[in-house]
Amino acid sequence: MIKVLFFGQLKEVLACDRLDLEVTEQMKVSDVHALLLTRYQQSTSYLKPGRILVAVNQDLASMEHQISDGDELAFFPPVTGG
Amino acid sequence: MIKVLFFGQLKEVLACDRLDLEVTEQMKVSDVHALLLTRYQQSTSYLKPGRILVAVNQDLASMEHQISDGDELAFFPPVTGG
Amino acid sequence: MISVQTHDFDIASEYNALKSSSASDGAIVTFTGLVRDINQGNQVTGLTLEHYPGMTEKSLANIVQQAKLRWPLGKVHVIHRVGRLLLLDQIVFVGVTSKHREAAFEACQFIMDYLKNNAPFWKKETTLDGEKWVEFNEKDREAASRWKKRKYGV
Amino acid sequence: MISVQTHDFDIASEYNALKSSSASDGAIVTFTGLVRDINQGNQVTGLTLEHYPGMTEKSLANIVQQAKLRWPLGKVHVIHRVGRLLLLDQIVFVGVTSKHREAAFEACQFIMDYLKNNAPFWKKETTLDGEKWVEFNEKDREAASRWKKRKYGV
Repeated sequence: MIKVLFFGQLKEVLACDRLDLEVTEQMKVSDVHALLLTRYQQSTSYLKPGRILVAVNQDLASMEHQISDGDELAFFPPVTGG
Repeated sequence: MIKVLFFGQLKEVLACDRLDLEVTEQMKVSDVHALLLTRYQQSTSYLKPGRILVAVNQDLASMEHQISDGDELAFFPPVTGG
Repeated sequence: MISVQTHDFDIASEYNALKSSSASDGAIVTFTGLVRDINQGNQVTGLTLEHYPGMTEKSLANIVQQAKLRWPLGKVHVIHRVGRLLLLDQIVFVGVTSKHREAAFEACQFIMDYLKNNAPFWKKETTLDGEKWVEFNEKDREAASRWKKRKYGV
Repeated sequence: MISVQTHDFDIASEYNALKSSSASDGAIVTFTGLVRDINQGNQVTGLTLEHYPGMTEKSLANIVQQAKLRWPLGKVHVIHRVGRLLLLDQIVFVGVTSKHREAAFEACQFIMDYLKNNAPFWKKETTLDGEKWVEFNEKDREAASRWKKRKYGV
């Protein structure tokens, strides 16, 4: 089981701030991303790779990042603090 | 008549903060500088062109600057504020 | 010292805390960011700042660490507010001390540039036309990327 | 606002005066210089700052004017103390506001770099070996000269 968090506009658009997902062996961030595209078919434009960043266990990660059971993933738009 | 002011270490070395000098027509800053070298023979090392700056009427000026009656000249070491 | 907080901060207290560091630090540079009335062409009356608890603090600590490796710094304070803010409210404070002014200026600017690009905060502005998520500003990416080319001492 | 004064200044008051400018200025950068314990290898216990009344103020006004021509600035405050100062006393304050942080950072640093090179102040340090006039630092000339090459936006 992994935890998937959403922030910013993405959280609002998906109307979800947290999702628990079962993961299989050898899953990558891109596989989770593909699952999200299926689950949120109305919001795929907000899930385009150029429009989102992903963090694994609170560090920015690439789509190729290998995930493990218990990981905390987060998807969010480019940051706008400061 | 012109007013000549000294600041910083130069004022201390020359033991003078202000000097009034008669000026003739066509005098330049360099002529005043030459007068100072004659007057303060013991302190010429502190009057070397690379060691002093000069201001005419409170603006930095070159040795070639033409001076006029009533001008305020100032000689001082490179600045060290801030 | 890094803090992500909803409550306001007091510049005088922050400044005094920075100042009371070692007597070797002759330079203190501070940056404060306020809610502006116009942003990306919109008339702004306030904003709501969201963050990612845990990752935000980690990201800020990492940025400060990078700055400390790059410049000889004394103290570094970073405060970023989250939640609901109004026009002219203080959003962010970065204060840096160093022996020399150049290091303090550069490190303070570096921290702000990296914060803008990497720290997980999201702003939703309240404008006269309703609420609107702020878009990432490409200029901020450029501001951060130039630090890759520059070295201490310019 | 430019002030050459013997008395101390209060950062909170300065900051509040800068902050109360137009709501369009989202960035405030301040620099404060303090008397350091070690300078040019000497153990410093205090210093005496001399200036050239009239020319000093004129020079500072000119530097601020150059900064305002170069960057889009809101308020600019420069305070420089003269007279007798002790260890960790505040010497100089430069505060700048602007719409954007880059202009505020660059203008504040520019003002300090030009002040160090051009404003008629002279420091005499009190060290453990007696009094000693501070020598002009070549690094300050380099710091100022790089602004000739750079333009706003880097």
